[in-house]
Amino acid sequence: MEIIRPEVTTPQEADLAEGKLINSFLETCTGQYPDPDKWLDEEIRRNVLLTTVDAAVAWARQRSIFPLIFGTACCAFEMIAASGPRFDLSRFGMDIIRFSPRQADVMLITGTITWKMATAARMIYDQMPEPKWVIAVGACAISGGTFRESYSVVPGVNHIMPVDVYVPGCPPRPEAMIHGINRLHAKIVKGTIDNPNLALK
Amino acid sequence: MLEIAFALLAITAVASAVAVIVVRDIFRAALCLILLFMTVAGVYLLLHADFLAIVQILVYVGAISILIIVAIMLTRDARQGPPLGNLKYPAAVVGILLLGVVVFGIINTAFVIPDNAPLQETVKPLGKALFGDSGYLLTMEIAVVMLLSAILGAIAVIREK
Amino acid sequence: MKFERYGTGIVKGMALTLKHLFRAPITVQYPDEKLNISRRTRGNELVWFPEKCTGCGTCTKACLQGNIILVTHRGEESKFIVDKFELDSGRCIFCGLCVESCPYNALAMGLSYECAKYSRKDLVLSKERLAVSNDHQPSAYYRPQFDDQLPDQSLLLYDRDKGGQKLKFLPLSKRKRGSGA
Amino acid sequence: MLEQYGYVGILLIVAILFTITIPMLPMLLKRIGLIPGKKNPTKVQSYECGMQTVGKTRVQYNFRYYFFAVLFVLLDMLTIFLYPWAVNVKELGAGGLVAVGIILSLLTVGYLYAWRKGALQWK
Amino acid sequence: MTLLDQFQLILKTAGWPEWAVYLTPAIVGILIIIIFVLTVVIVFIWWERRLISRFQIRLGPNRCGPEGILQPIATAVKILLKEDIVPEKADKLIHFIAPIIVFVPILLIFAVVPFGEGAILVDLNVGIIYVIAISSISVIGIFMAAWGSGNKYSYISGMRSIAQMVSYEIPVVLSIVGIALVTGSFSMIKIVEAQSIPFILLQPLGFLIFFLGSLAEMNRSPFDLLEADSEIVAGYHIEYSGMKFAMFYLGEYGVALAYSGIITTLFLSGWQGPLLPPILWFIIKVMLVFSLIIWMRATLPRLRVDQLMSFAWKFLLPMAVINLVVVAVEVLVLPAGLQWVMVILNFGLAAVLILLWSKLFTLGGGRVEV
Amino acid sequence: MFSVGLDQYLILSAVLFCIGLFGVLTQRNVIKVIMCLEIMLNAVNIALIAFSQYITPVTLTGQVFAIFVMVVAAAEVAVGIAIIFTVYRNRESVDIENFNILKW
Amino acid sequence: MPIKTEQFYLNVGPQHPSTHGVFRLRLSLDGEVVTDVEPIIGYLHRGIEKLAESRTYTQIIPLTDRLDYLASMTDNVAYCLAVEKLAGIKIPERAEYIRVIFSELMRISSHMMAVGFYLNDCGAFFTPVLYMWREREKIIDLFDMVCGQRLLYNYMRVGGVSQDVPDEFLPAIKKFVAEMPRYIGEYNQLIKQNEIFLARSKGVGILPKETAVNIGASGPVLRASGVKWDIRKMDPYSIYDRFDFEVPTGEAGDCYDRYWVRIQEMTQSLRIIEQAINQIPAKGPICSEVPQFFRPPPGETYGYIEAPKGNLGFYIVSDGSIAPYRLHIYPPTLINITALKDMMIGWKVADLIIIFGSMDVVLGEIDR
Ligand code: SF4
Ligand code: SF4
Ligand code: SF4
Repeated sequence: MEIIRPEVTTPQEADLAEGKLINSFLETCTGQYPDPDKWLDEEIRRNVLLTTVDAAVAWARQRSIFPLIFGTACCAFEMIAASGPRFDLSRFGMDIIRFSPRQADVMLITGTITWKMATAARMIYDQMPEPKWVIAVGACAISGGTFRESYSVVPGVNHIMPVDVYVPGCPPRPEAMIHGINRLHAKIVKGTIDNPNLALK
Repeated sequence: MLEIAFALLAITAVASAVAVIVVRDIFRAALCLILLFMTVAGVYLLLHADFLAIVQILVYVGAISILIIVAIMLTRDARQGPPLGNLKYPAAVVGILLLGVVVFGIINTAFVIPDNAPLQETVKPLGKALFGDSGYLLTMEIAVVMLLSAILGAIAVIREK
Repeated sequence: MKFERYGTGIVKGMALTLKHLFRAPITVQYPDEKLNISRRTRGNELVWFPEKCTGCGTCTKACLQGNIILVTHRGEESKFIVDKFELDSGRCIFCGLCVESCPYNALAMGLSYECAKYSRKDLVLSKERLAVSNDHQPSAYYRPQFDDQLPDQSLLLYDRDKGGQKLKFLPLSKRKRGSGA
Repeated sequence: MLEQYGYVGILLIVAILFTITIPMLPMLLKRIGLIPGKKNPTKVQSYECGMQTVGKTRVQYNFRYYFFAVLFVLLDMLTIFLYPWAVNVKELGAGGLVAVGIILSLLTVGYLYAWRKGALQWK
Repeated sequence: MTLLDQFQLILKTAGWPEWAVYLTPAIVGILIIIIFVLTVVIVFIWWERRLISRFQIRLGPNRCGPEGILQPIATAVKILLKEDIVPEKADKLIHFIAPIIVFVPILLIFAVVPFGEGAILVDLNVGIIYVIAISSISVIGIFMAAWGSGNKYSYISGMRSIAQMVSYEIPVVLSIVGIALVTGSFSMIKIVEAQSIPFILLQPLGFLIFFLGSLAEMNRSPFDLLEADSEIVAGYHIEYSGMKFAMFYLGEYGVALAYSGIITTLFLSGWQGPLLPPILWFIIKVMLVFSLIIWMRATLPRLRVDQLMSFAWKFLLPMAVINLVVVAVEVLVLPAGLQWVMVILNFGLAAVLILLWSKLFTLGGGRVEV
Repeated sequence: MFSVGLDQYLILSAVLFCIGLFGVLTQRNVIKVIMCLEIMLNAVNIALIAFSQYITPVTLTGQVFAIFVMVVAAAEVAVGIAIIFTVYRNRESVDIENFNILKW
Repeated sequence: MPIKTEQFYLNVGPQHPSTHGVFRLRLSLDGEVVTDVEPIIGYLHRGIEKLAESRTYTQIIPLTDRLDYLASMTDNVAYCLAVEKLAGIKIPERAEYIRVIFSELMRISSHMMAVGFYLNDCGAFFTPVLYMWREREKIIDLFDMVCGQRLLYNYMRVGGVSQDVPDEFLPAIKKFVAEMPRYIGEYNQLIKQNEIFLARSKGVGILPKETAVNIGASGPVLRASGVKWDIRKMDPYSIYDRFDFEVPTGEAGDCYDRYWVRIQEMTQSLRIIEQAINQIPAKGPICSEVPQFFRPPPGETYGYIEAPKGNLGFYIVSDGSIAPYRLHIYPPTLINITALKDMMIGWKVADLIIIFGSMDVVLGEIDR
């Protein structure tokens, strides 16, 4: 579903509009986005001519990821720990943390997404330029975790956006996060220049 | 070469000057004005006035246009300027008449043009002209005093009471 | 705000950062070097000992979100036979309450943390996946009996030994491992 | 001298060509389908922490430092006089120094006046 | 005699037509400059990321090529193939041309940076003023980006860009005049040749002022208000994606390179140095200056916009004026051979002035009654 | 191909001047009026420098004058905009109509 | 007369680098000056209080972890104390000491994050955070050693703690306590006298003493305003009366004081830990007998402690079943941020960020 935020001029109108939006969003997001895992078995049909180019591009995409840390709760701190001095995500070229979605490649959903936040999350996801990937980190992002029964929590971000890699844990260790990112690297490498985001195939 | 450069600069200058007047969005008009300033700097260069060209960019592009942008930001409903006033046609007539007279004058005057080679460096001679004994010192001081009074005046006028 | 310190504060700070420039980085190059994780790690998978489990179901009750799905039927001698023992590791918060509650020591926390998956389905761990095996080892969380089989945790506190030598982080394969229970 | 500025002109042209190609390139690549992505209404909304923008964006801005802007223009103008003097300082000698001294003292007067009037104090 | 002139001479003796004699060296020189700039910018990006990581006791990018040197290239390729978004609120034309306006002046600056002995595109008489003039165009570009994006954060950032420019240009200009007093010329080559003693020793105060001013010009910490991450997310380029963002990103390092080069030229005696070839000396000094900038970025918090302006207007400007007057008197009074006296005098002066002025001025600012 | 001489520069200057004049007379937004004034001053400067180049190439009289014109321009803009702010504060408008009556 | 300006609304948050999670502020700006602030919370409302009503007393402990996730151990302690008070359970001596040690370690780690991110908000490019993160990693290693998790520990149990500390724990923490003062000195050297930092934080965001008391602020925020109030001293719970420590206070109540109080509290916590290590009984039970599905007698109770962020309370109503009838959490940061509006109005956007940073909020606790 597309998040269309209407033009408003006063905060009151904005709040009303937000409430309406959240409710309609809640109603529309019932199904799950399917996990695009077919590519795992499929031999990717690479264009013969473009193979090396594909490889080079995939390498570049894999090696230079600007993450958008969508950190809402506890997991975000393990994410920061992963980019901290001890585990240092920047080794993978991920040290340019972008908070503007316009420049990011990977959205790292770290933390609980409530329905109130879901519209913002989806909007930011939409605002990211292609190719983009999503990593759901932590039980809350994957499935709602321990708050799944709660009335206000999204039962898994795959209800509101397609997810490429799931990193279980509550919170996952920084190593686990790096492992998840490496899995994403492995996925990106399989992409081709014109179809980088196998997720959306 | 020179001709092409001059033609390019002249056309850009005139076009951007017209654009300043025609473009409704005042910020874009200001940008056109900046373009005009830069082309004028280019014209100065063609006239071997390199120091003045740089000063032109420094003062007009770097300072005056900033001030104009500040003014645009500070004032409301200035974004989309109002249409041209009702003086449109008289003004056009006046403008064209004046243009005709001046151009006629220019073409019919035979300027005495000495054939000295243009100066290779203008900063030093300018300094000598301004500060030397030849006599612009007083003018310059007056200009500076004027600037000072402009500072004081501006401060006095805009001070929030 | 006066500049009473004439910039000496800034200089001091910069001296400190400069000092750090010449300190060794504390980074563990994770996929190549691995930290020895804590012996009591609550890793991201549970370890289930099929032969010890009686199918009593205490663990499912202890779990705060009903995360363990246990299906049993009665076999001979009215013993429970576990048909299905499933854990949704995408939901589990690895709190360890189930492990603590298991009266027969048939459940333990795992050591593994490299569990990222490409699809949600893969996160649901079946009985076979949970069962203890050579590369699916329990940690000593609430199971002190496994303590001795696990290597010492590498602590950042002891990052350097006396001689200033950087402590080696052993690759996982080279670590001392127990053979399981 | 014109040759020198000719070089600058050529550099300008090359630079403009070069910089225009950079944003044009992705457009081209997009045309031939190498860059994925299509427009959708959410994507083109402006980013404001994932929330909606309330009210106008390009509002009249309370530019509290317009005072500085005015001062800046005037002082910038004063410094113009310093350049021709600076390269001639030895030739002009004490006379030039006095002239510049007058400029600078006038500048100081204006500056001090501005300071006293609280113009440099940004509340 | 620059290398370019020599090249022209060679071509002329080879009997090339006149326009070719004029154009070929220019084009070759420009291409060399652009390639050099892009290469050094790539090295700069890598160097900054590695060095800042080391300041922060971590490792930094090291997976991409040997020691991660290919990292910027990977970034470039990736960004090239990234979707480009123009928000609907944007002024599309301005949004498009803003990065160009930012980037072109940065390339233009390199026309007068002497990379080595004679390795300069043009040795303008007004060299250093040209740099100041040209780089003020960049500010307009930044403002256009901020305005054109139609984003509120970038709008604030645009205003800050004006505030910065308004405050830092005059002190910078005055410190340059101080140099011209000694050298008697604005030409970059003459300035380098005049530095038997590097001007950083001769005019420590001038160096301080110019350095701080150029930090503001480069939007580097502690004056990186324009893209203050923690306040206005990404500042003026918040709505830029794809290659346009890359241009801002490159431009940021390009301007860092340009200003490092200019600081090297003005204050660190440019390419001069014993033993090593000039170009190497130049690169070493540029790297040193840039490392200093990174070091500051790794340590210092950022100033608030009004504090920044007060600092410029109340601290740097009076200092610059006093420095200027003192240098002028010294140049007039002291005979040319006594430069070492000037060094000592100026160091003493700098110390005294900083101590005194620190007591005198306050940054001001604070709460506004609303 | 035409040749570029003094006449051409002067004509360019005259054209710009007249455009500026037209703008000054017709614009209703004061800021734009100031912008048009700047165009006129620039046109004058072109003429001055052209004269300087062609008539007095050694003494640079025209260039010196051009500098003074710039000084005047800067002062004019500064004061002009200061006045605009003051009027704006009271009238909340930048329409030239409000500047006709100079009693506020 | 100033120029009247148009309303300029700006959303800061929920997805913003320095709102420490998903806090949202809607600002009205006049230029860069903040004229009105509207804090909007609820973007992380997870319904913990409601969920707690359907979980047993033991199962709530993992939930309390997720309140203030930067100081989850103290949340555990607060909850367990409340339940113990309700059921009248005595806890063994050794467990008390372990609790104290961990609470204070948690305080150090939490303050470290607070200070680090505060400095980050001031614009120091991650360096202070990363330096502090190094020490925090050391603390986390200790936690990891004992409870097997790095962030959310789930270690306390009603009646004690879940497992005894391993043998290597005590030497490790001794080493930590011994070397930590040096690092605190380094932080001070890094930033405390930095002119820019002082200019940014001194006199900014003043919370006057009266306001602080009136809104019911607590923790370092209150103490920075000059009120010597610390539950560990005023109403010693657990075994805090056995330790000798001071309660650092500030004077002006500005951002700098809040920073400085936190740094000093880290030193005091170290002192407490040192004493606790010396006094801790060598062996002994660590948990009193509490059944797994434990039913406290019907009744209600309120237990509160001095958490790193202030006065953290749990109000529990029991109806005698295995789950509480009602659980209410009194989060310190929610109370503290009620003063935000007063503190922020009139400052600039940049100040607002650091004022918010100096409050040290954790959204998990505010929104619950
Ligand atoms: S998965 Fe666990 S650690 Fe992560 S946000 Fe949810 S509760 Fe917090
Ligand atoms: S509690 Fe233990 S024995 Fe009982 S079902 Fe669970 S794992 Fe099996
Ligand atoms: S670890 Fe916790 S959440 Fe996971 S199954 Fe066991 S009790 Fe349930």
